[in-house]
Formats: sequence, C-alpha cells, structure tokens
Amino acid sequence: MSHSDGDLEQFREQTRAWLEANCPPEMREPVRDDDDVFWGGRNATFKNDAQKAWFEACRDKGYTVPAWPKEYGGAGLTPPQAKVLREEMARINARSPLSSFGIWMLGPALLQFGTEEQKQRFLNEIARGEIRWCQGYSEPGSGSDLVSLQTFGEDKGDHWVVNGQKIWTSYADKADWIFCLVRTDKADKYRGITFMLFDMASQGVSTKPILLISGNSPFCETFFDDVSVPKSYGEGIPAQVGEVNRGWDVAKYLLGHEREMISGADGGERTAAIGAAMKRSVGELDPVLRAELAQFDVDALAYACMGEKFLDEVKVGKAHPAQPNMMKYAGTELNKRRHELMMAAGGSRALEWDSEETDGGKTARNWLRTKANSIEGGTSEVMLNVIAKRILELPGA
Amino acid sequence: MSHSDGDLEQFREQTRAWLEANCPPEMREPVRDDDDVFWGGRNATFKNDAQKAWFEACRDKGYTVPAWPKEYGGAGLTPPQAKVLREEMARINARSPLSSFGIWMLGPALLQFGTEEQKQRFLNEIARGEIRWCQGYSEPGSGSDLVSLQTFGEDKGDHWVVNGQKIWTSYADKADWIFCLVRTDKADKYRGITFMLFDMASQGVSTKPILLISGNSPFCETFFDDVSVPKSYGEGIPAQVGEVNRGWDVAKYLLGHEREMISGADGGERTAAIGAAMKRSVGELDPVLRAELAQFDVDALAYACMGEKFLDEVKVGKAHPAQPNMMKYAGTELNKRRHELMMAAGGSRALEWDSEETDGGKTARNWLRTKANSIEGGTSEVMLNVIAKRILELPGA
Amino acid sequence: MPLYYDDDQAMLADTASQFMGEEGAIGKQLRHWRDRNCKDGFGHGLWKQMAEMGFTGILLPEADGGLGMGHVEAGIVLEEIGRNLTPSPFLTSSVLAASALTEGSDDLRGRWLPGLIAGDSVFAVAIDEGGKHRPERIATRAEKSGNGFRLSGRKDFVVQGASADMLVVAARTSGSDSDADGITLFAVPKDASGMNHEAVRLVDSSMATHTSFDGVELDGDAVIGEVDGGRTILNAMLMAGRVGAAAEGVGVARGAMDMTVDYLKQRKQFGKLIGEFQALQHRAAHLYSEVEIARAAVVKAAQLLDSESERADLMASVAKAKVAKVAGLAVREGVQMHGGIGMTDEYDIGLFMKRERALQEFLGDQYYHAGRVAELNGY
Amino acid sequence: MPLYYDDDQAMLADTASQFMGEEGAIGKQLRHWRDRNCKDGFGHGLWKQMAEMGFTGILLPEADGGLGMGHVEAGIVLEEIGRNLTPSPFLTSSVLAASALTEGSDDLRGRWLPGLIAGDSVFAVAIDEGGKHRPERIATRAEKSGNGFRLSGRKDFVVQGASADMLVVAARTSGSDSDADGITLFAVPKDASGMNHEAVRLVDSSMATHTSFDGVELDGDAVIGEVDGGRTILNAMLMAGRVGAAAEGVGVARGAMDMTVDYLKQRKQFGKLIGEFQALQHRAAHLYSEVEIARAAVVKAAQLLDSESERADLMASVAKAKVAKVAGLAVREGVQMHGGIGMTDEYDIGLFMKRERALQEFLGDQYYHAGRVAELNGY
Repeated sequence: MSHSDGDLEQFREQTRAWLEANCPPEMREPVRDDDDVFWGGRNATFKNDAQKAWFEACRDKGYTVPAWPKEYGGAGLTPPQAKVLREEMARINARSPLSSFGIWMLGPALLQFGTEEQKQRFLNEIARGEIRWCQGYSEPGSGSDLVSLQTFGEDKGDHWVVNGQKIWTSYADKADWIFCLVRTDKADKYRGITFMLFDMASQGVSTKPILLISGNSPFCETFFDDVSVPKSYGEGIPAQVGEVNRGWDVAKYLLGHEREMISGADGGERTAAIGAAMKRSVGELDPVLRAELAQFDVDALAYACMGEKFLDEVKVGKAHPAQPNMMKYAGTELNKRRHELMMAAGGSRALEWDSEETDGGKTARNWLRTKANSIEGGTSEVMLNVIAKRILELPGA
Repeated sequence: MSHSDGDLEQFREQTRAWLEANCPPEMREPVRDDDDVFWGGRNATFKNDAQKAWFEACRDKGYTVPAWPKEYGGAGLTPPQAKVLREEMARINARSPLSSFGIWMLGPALLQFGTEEQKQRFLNEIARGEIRWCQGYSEPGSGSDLVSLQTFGEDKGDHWVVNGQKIWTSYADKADWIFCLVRTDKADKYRGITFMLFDMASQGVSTKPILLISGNSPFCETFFDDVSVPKSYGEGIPAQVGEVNRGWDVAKYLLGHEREMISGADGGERTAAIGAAMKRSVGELDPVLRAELAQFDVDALAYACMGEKFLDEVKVGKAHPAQPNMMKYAGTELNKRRHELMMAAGGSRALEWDSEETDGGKTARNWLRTKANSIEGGTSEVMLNVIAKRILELPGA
Repeated sequence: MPLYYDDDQAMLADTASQFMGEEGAIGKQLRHWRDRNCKDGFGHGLWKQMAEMGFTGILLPEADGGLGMGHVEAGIVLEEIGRNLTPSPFLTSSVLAASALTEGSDDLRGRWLPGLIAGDSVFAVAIDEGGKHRPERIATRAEKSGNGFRLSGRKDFVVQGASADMLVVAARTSGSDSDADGITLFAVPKDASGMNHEAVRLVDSSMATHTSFDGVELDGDAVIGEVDGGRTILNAMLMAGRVGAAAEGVGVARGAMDMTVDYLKQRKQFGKLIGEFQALQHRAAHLYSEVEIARAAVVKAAQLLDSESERADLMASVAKAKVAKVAGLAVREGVQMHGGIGMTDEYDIGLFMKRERALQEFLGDQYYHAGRVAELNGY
Repeated sequence: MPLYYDDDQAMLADTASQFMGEEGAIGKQLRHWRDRNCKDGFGHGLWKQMAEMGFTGILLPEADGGLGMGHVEAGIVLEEIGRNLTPSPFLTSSVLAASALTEGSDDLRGRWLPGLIAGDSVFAVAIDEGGKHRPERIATRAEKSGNGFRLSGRKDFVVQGASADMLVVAARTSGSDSDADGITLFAVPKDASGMNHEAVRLVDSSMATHTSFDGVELDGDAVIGEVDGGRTILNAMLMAGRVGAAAEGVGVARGAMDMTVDYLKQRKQFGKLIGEFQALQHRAAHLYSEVEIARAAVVKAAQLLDSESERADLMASVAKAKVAKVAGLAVREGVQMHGGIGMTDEYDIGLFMKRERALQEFLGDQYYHAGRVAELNGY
C-alpha cells in the first residue's frame, strides 16, 4: 500500500489529536526506573492510573503493536504510518505503553514461522499485554557457540520432558511463559534443536537472579528439572515454532533481528555533549583528555551518520544482510568507549557507588553495564567473524 | 674469567690511549651514508686513508670482532672488557671499523655449529675483512613461513646443483659469498634443509636490486640457475654449517639472534624530542597532536625502561628465551608510530620527496622505511604467535 | 534525504568508476607520469577527457556552463579518483577554486570558468603558510596600490602551483595575522610578475610549490567577492575542499582495503591462505567497519553542504578527521598484510600509503580537525 | 643498577606474594569486608599482620623503627596488593603519609610513626579539591591564628579519610590558588574539631571522604616541614604515591591478565579451547607485552626515586600513565574474554575492573600524567 503525501498528512493530524486526547501528561515524562515500564502479563500491576489508562487506550487502538495486522491485535499500520506514529509519540515524549519480549522477539518469530492458530492465540495475547514472555537461549557452556546447547527435551509421545539450565534469561523470575531452545535430537547439531514454548509455572522450573558487576540485573539463571511440556496447546497450536528439530532457523532469524535492534543508530548527538558538559563543570579541561574526547566525538558523530545510512538502507532493502553485525560491533565498542570517557570526565565523583549525589552511583554502574554490550546478543568477536565471512568473504572464516 | 675493578680500570686506560693513537679524527664523525661504512670483501675499496688506517689498526688488534677468540681473528676480550671497549668507542664517537653480515650472522652460527677447520678459515677471513657475505633466507613464496622454502639442491655425489630464487638478500650484488638455506630433502619439511655456503661468483648466480617504496635499497632478488656447489672446501671444511638436512637448527638459532639485535632498546630519549623540537619550530603546537605526542612519549619512555631491563636480564640469563620476540614486536610497532608522528609534526614539509631542504626527502623516506620493521626478521604477527605459544603457553598456538 | 545514492547518483558512480578504472588507472596515469618525472605530476590529456565527461564543471552552475551538481556528486567522482590514485587537478580546480570563483564577478567567472570547463585550465589554491594547515592565521598581505593591490608574502603546500594558470590566493587586506576579518581572495594569473614558485615533488609524486609574492601588482578585477570579506568565501572553499579531500580519502581507503582483502584470499603461508588466520580476519573486519563509517560521514557532510546546513562545517571536519584516521589505518594494514612485497615499489599498495599521507595533510590533518570538532562542540 | 630484582628483593617478592596470596586473598579480604558493608573498607587485623611483617614501616628509616628500604621494595609489596586486590591502608599510610612524615620534626615523627609501624594507626592524605587531581591548584587555606593555624576549605577523594587517625592536609598559607609556593602540609588528628567527613563507598568498595575544614584550629606542631615550604614535601609525597599506585596497578594488570590467560586455557566454545583462537592469542600476547613494559617502567621509576635522580619526577608520571593505560586494557580484555560470566559479581574479574578504575583516578589519571610528561619534556 502506498500513500499520497496528503493521506499521510491527514493520518498525522488524526494521530496527533488521538495522542492529545489519550496520552496522559504523566506518560510524557522520561522513564526513570523499571517501575515506570509496563511489561504486562498475568501478574501485571499498574504503577498508577495514568499508566493503566495509557496502556488500555493503546491496546484498544492496536497501538501496543501498531504495525501488526489487526486480526492479531495490531493496528495494521503501513511502515510510513508507523513512522508517523513514532514521530508523533517522540514529539510529545510519550512513553511506550507496553514493553515486552513478546513484542520484540517472539512476535516477529511467530509472524515469520508460526501457524495461523499460533498467531491468533499468542500474538493477540502479546498485543493485549496478557502474557509476559522470557527468552531461553544461552547456557553456561553455550555462549557464543549457542548451537552447542545441551538442555534436552526427551520425547515421551504426547509430551517432552525437559532438563537443563539456561542463563541470561531476562526477567525469568517475572515471566509467564518462555520461548526456549531445546535440543530434541542429539545426533544433529544444527537440526536437532526445537524452538519450544512453555509455561514458566510448570512444575520443575526454577529461577535465580544474577547479580552483575554493575549491581542488580533482570538476568536470571533458569533451571529445568523434569519439566513436562505438552506437544500441543490445541488444534493447530503445536508447542514449538516452526518444525521440531528446526528451531535453529527460527533462532538465527531472531538473532539477526536482535542485532539490528541493538545496533541502533543513536549516539552522535548525545555524545558530543561530554566535552562541553565537562568544560562547564570543570571550567578548564585537561588538555590530553580534551583531545581524547575530540577524537571520540569524531568517531561518534561519524557513526551516527552510519546509523542514519544503515536505517535508510534497511528501509529500502539495500543493506547487506550481515550489516547489522557490523553496526552492532562498531556501536557497542563505541558505547563502551563513551562510558570510559564519562568516567574519566567525572573523575573521583564518578567513582561513587551509592551516594545520593551520584543517584546511587549511576555513572559507575552504567559504565560497568556497558561492558556487556559487546558480549550480549553476540560478542564483538562473533560479529567480526561474521563480517569476515559474510561480507568480506574471507576463506575458512 | 673475572676481573677486579682495578684490572678493568687499567684496561680502560690502555684502550683509551690506543684509541687516541689509532682512531683518526675523520673516523669520529657520524656516518652520513653507505659510503662511510666499510664492508670489506674481495672488491672492497676505502673511501679515504683514514678509513683504511682505522680498519687496519682494528684488524691487527683483533678489534673488528673484539669478543671472538684470538685464534679466529678476534681480540679474545671478556664481556666486561668488550663493554669497556664499546663504551670508550662510543665516548669518542668512533665508527665501526668493519660492518659485515659475516660478523653479525654467519660468525655466531659458525661459533656455535661450525667445525674447527671452518672456524679457522671463515672466521679469520671475516675478521680480517677479506670476505663479504650475504644471507639467503626468504623466498617469494616463503616469508613468514620460512620453512616452506623451495630452493633445491640436488645431490650429485661430490656436489649439489642448486636451483631456485631468494628474495630480500641484502647486498647480494656486492657480496662475495652467500650463506643460504637450501632444501636438500623434499620429504621432510624441517629436517630437509641445509645451511649452505657458496661463492656468489659461481656460474648460474644472478642478482637484481629491489626498489622499495622508500627508494633505493640494499635488497636484491637472487637467482640460482644450476649452480654447482662442491660439498667440501677442503679437509674438515664441508660446504654446510651443521649437518646436511639439519640447517633449520642453525637458521632458528640465527633468527633468535637477529631478533635480539633488532629489538634493541633505544628510542626513549630520542623520542621525547619530537614534541619539543616541534614546539621550537612551530611555536604553538596543535593541541590534539600534542596530546598524541604526549601519549607516545609515555609509551616510548616506558619501552626504553623495558629495553634496559631486557638487556640487564639477557646479561645474566634471566630473560625468557622468547622475550626477544616481544621486544621486537613492541619496539618495531613503536618505531612505526614514532615516524607517523614525525610526519604529522613535519606537516607538508615532511611530504617532500627529493628537495634539498629535506635532505632528499629524509623524513618521508625514513617513515616509509620503518614500515618494514614489523615485517623483516619476523613479522609482528609471527612475534605475537610466538609470545602466545612460548610465553603464555596458549593451546594450539 | 536518504544517505544512499539515488538513481542518478548511482549512475554517475558507475560512470565515474568505469572511467577512472580505465583511463585513470594507476599504470596509465600515476606510474606513467611519475616514471617520466613529469613536471605537472598529472596528464593534461586525462584532464581534457574529464572535461568531456563534464566532470571539470560538475559543481558549477548551469548558467556558467557547468553541470550544476552538488558535493555528493563531486564526492562520487573523487572517491573513484581516490580508488585509482588518479593524479588530476580536479580537487584543486573543480572543487576548491571553483567554489571561490562562483562567488566572483561576472568578469572573473567569464575569464576563468570556460577554460576550466573545457579542461584547458588548471587552478591552484594558496592558503597555507608554514608546514601545518592553519587558515585562521594569514600573514600574506595585499596592500592598496593605485586601482589595485600589491601582494607580498609566501605560501606553502600550493598543490600544482607551478602548473596552474591561476592561483586563488588568500591574503590579508586589513587587521593583524590572526584576525577573522580582513581577508581578501585574489585570482592571481600565472604570469603575474613578482610571483615565484619553488616546485617540489611530494611523496605521492604530486607536485606542489612554495610560492612567494614579492610585491605582485594586481588589478582590482582580481578580487574575488568583497575586499576584506574573503573569510566567508574562504570558509566555504575550505569546507568544499575538506569534504572533497575526505571523499577522495575514502576512495584511497577502499582501494587499499580491496587490494588487501584480495591478497588475503591469494597468499599462502603455513599451508593456508593467510585470509584464514583469524587475527587477520578480525583486523580486516574492523577495517571494513571503519571504512563504511567514514564513507557514511563523507556522504552526510556532502549532503549538509549541498543543503547549506549550519552543521556542514562541523561535519566537514568530522568527515576529514575520520577519513584521515581510517585511510591511515587502511594503508598501514595494507602494507603490513602484504608483508615484504608490500614494501616494494613494484606493488601498488605502497602508492596508496604515499597518497594517503599527502591527502591527510591537505587542508588539515586528523588532529587539526579533531580539535576543530571540539571547538565547534563548545569545549 | 640492573632493572631486575636483586636477591634480597626477590626474596621479599616471594614473601609478599605468599603473604598476600594467603592472608590478603580476594575471598578473605575484599569480598569479606565488602559483603559486610565494612565502614573502613579494609580489615584492621590484616593491617596488624602487615605490621608484623614489617611492611607498614618499609620506607621509614631504621632510626625511626622502620625497615629503611626503598620504593622498589615498597613497590614489590604493592604489586602483590594489586594482584590480590587486597584492601589496606598501605599506600596512603606507609607510602604517602610516611613520605611526608619523614620530613617532619622529631616530635611529629615521635607522635605518629610508632602507631604506623605497629599497625595501630591509619593515615590518609587530603590533596584533591574537585573531581580531578590537580595539585598545582590548592585553595584550602590555613591562616595564622595565635600560635597556630585556622584551616578552612574542602578536600575530595580522601581515601580512607574517615578511618584515618591522622590526615596529611595540603593547604595554602600564602599566595593565590595556583601559586607554586605558599603551601604548607599539616598533620591533622582525627579528633580536630571543625573537621567533617562525608564518607562515600567507591566502585571498588574502598571508602573515601569529602572532608570539609570549617575553621579547624591547629597547633604550630601540626606543621610538617616549613611553613610555606610544603610544595617540595608535597611533590616528593606525590612522586612516592604515584610510583606506589603504579606498582599496585601493575599488580592489578597482572592479576587480571593471569586470570584471563587461565580462562583461555579452560573455556571451550565451537569445540575448541578459546585460547586456540588466533585473534584472542594475538590480543593476549599484545597485553602481555604491554604489561611487561609497564612493569619495567615502574621498577625504573622506583629506582630513580630511591637514587634521588632528577628524572624521577618525569618517570613517575610515565609509570603512572603507562600503568593506567595498560591496566585499563588488561581489565577490559579480561571482562570481554570472560564473556557473560565476566559480567557477574560472582567472578573476580569484574573486581579487577573496579579496582583499576579507582586506582587509575588516584593521584592523576593517564591523561593528566601524559600531559605532565609533555610539559616536563618541554612542549
């Protein structure tokens, strides 16, 4: 579907009016902590009435997932319309009405690989915020080499019995269901993995939060001890996405999707601020640190251009399919450097770990947290392997 | 042999007096070009009488190779005495009386692996400047992977017939003899190489100079076309050093020796001068370039400490046997960076290629020449491999 | 405006790539003229061919006989020049001098532009004084003299100065050396008496001059724009030149990278293609990533220049600094990964290193522009 | 003097290594006190044990009851402290404060040194004002008041300030904030009225204070050295502290590197030990090379300090800058090569990263000291 400019302009005005009418002022404030984010799910509670009103208005309009088809709970917006909505929400600083791994990860997988019945059931539940999902990928022995995963589902006819351990499961302790990579055939490394969906309330599932060097985190270890997973949740609703033993295709698809998201293109503008802010606060910059900041600004502003170019190219399908790996590599390495410099700029004040003046050690904790950027969602080393192999086509890579 | 301090002091005074009497004033000037260096050999000519007098005085005293035993043309100095001689020569800026790959490379190999008769003949010829040697190691297809060399010596009973090609043979066009790695057994990669000595005037030897990106160079390509090499040059003087097919041991020994030489420990003091000199000439330094120079000075001055430590440790046998690889790696990378900064500091003037003001483009040519530092004598990549394997003991390295 | 090429730009890129790849190839141009010790450092024949392609007037308004295109398009041509190390007066004449001349009077334009468009004339720009680019400080003076001016001073790093039919000279007509105002640009014809060139060959085989002005008498006609008002034109010219040099630098980086990646797929050591070694793979992948980023910055800067954005100045410095850094990396990695043969004059990779060095220095190196980015960002 | 350890030093290194490896181990000290939210950030028991080893008085003259050793020896102890991330008041008390106190009167030394040597006392130094180390500028003022002084101002980043029995405070007794002269050092006892500590826990679980002096009355006895002549003592104290911090930093770097190299030999991915991947091998080898170089610079700086060389100041800054850079590399590579588990609080590698950051900042970071190197080198 294509629009005339006039159509889009009209849509923009309608959207603006709708937002004006439905987005409460409290929902136009920046998100301060995890409480301000609404994740949905069986046990969801709202922080306040405004959060509830805003979520419900969006849900009813299909704006929790504006680009999904209407029959799955979305608003069926075209990409240009969705862009207008994003722009208009950004204009008034509207918060996201619903955050969810269902929206970001499982949804796209189901849209690509799911049966009609799976879509009907799960996508609607996700869109309506009725279910909160978590992702079970990594295992202690399978990080970069994800395909070596060991969590095993034994075939018991009408169900599997799953045993094993996952790690880095974000919000596993708060999720209702999990989408999980489970080995169902030990003979075939790649074609022996099933992308399985099951209830986290099942007997034998337990979780344990992970404390990071930066402090508390949403990450958990998740243990499966003889967890029984039925093979079907009803007519046309198998427990797995895609075929049994072909879950690796789904996982790969989602990994690409994830890298595209992580690689995001922000940074340039934000960054150039470190030097100026420091000058304002210190009066006189250490000249060598100033030079480092200057060289960083060059890299950050150039990367921002690349981000813009990448998004432009993605939109029209011109980007190399492996380009997200390059964006993720460069973007995360840059972000780590940014936070190193923020620590240097902040000096001893930035070292404080829990003082009020530092908002509980925010500079230091953020700095430490960024160290995971180049690990999670594929390490920088894996990204470089992929670039070498798929873009530069180097031998045996 | 050990000395009392008194013995050494006496030796120092004698040496000082001898140098005063024998080193002409012209030989106390810095070396300006290759002409100023005396390389010896069959076709050697002296640039002037002073060069001749200085060489002959040293030759007769054994000071062309002061630490070699007297029976091989040296002066038989102990290490402390040799150090005193070096110090006293440095004090008056005395030039080296004789430069030679025979002294630096072949000599140490013969001292370690040669027969008594080989030492008697070749070491004396080297010490007396009667023969000029070149080194035949690398081949076009065998750079870092030296052991894959293809130059082949076919066994014809009392002689070999050598065919093949060498590259990077320094002064091959001026050398009398070559010490050359030749494959004599195709079945065994490591134990199929012979360290062979032969006359460059032999029929079938030809050379071709190599032009570098920095301009003219002493390097040549050297071609062997059915060169006949006798297996013996007389009683107890085989044409090879060490055993036939065991030349790789000799080569490895010499490579270690070479890296130790290249890795040298200079640099710190010289370096810190770039920034100050630039400030003198420009008046006001670009602040970001100043910061780069400052960070370079930190690295260069720290490396100078490492150089000092390394030499101290080598003297008492405390250095890890693979440490020269680390010194070569760090030292050559640093030197390349030094010259990058000298180009930046020099600006457009430093770009000039043959103007008089730049002494024929000295800054630019030196800069380009340093790019070979991390290639010749083992690439930086090979050095890192060796560090990983032999020092860090990483698996499968 | 999206940051990829539109259809017309993509077509231009194809054309330029084919033309430079054939007519501007290293063997046909750079080595040819270098090995003959050519006093110009480039071939007039190719310049004429470039005129036939319309390249020489690419930035000039159609009213003046040019193509009326923008800096994105000029950058497309320059990137191909960079990839092929093609020596030509394009950057100095068609980008820098042209940028200044478009601000000139009808007379001036009429006098100089037709020759440029036809590929008959070559122009140079005389800005630097001293070894490092520092256009904030201009000491060369032009004093009122009758109806015109008397020019005295000395300029350095005047690329193709001795071959130029006309030099755009930045001189001070009032104020002291470091004043922002009081600059005037002059179009000085090659036969002006009192102008003396000391020509030097640079590391990349291009030619430049130290040019002295010993009381050179100029007509009032030689003034480009307003007397004392040259800083604005100079700044616009510098921006255009920096983005242009950055575009050429991206070409140099890509050329070096492509050559090196090819070599990694051919050269064997230790029984493997060296491109199989993971350490080299990662370095190559990092380089690719940096080159892509630099390229995006150049296209963005060119777009901002074309749309006369206020951010163009900042992004021109970002692009110049980023490209200098990345192209430097590309040629250093290139020579190192080629190993010994990379050091020989026979192989082309060293030529990329030489060109990169000269280009990096032209109109400000990475350090100068990083410092400018800091200043423009308020610290 | 050779740059390797002589026999006595080698023996001391063995002793220190064994002692810190056992008594100062991460589990026994750092995690122990951290997990108990200890207000001191270190254990007094270990401090007492260090006294029994003689470490507390290692730099003090034998006449004062110390071991009369030099900065090389203090560095040996500090390197082991760094390797084990052992929290202790050694650097502030036995190196920094001790360096100043040795210039103090018999009375002052008699009052404070026995407690230090016995491991009963802890000292801190109050130098920085503001977030970045800039001792060239001191605004805290001490004004004549009767026989003594009245101290007013505020100091930041006073490591272990709240635990200290005495603080060495650098204050201005004449001149303006940025003057070189006019500085006086004071030994301020913890019970001085008008001194107020705001204690903060730092990223590495150590404790520091923002300390304000609100008209603190001090006896003339509290002056260390001469009134207005404190800059020399301050500089000597800073040199000692910087070389000491650098020695500790080398220990942190080595600890992180050793842990990481071990991990490379254990962790499998893609069916191989990750230490088999060449890209990681080269990075580890580069890191090794850098750590070795940093270590040599520290020993050299310590020797120059011990021989009272004029180059000690330059080399102290070289050592501090080099170590900060290298230890930063070591911990970043450490966390990255450990992958996900490197991010968890359960593994020790993250503790190295935290300690490195605090140590890097203490007494001037790599940028501050690189700038000093440039200044001392005349540009």
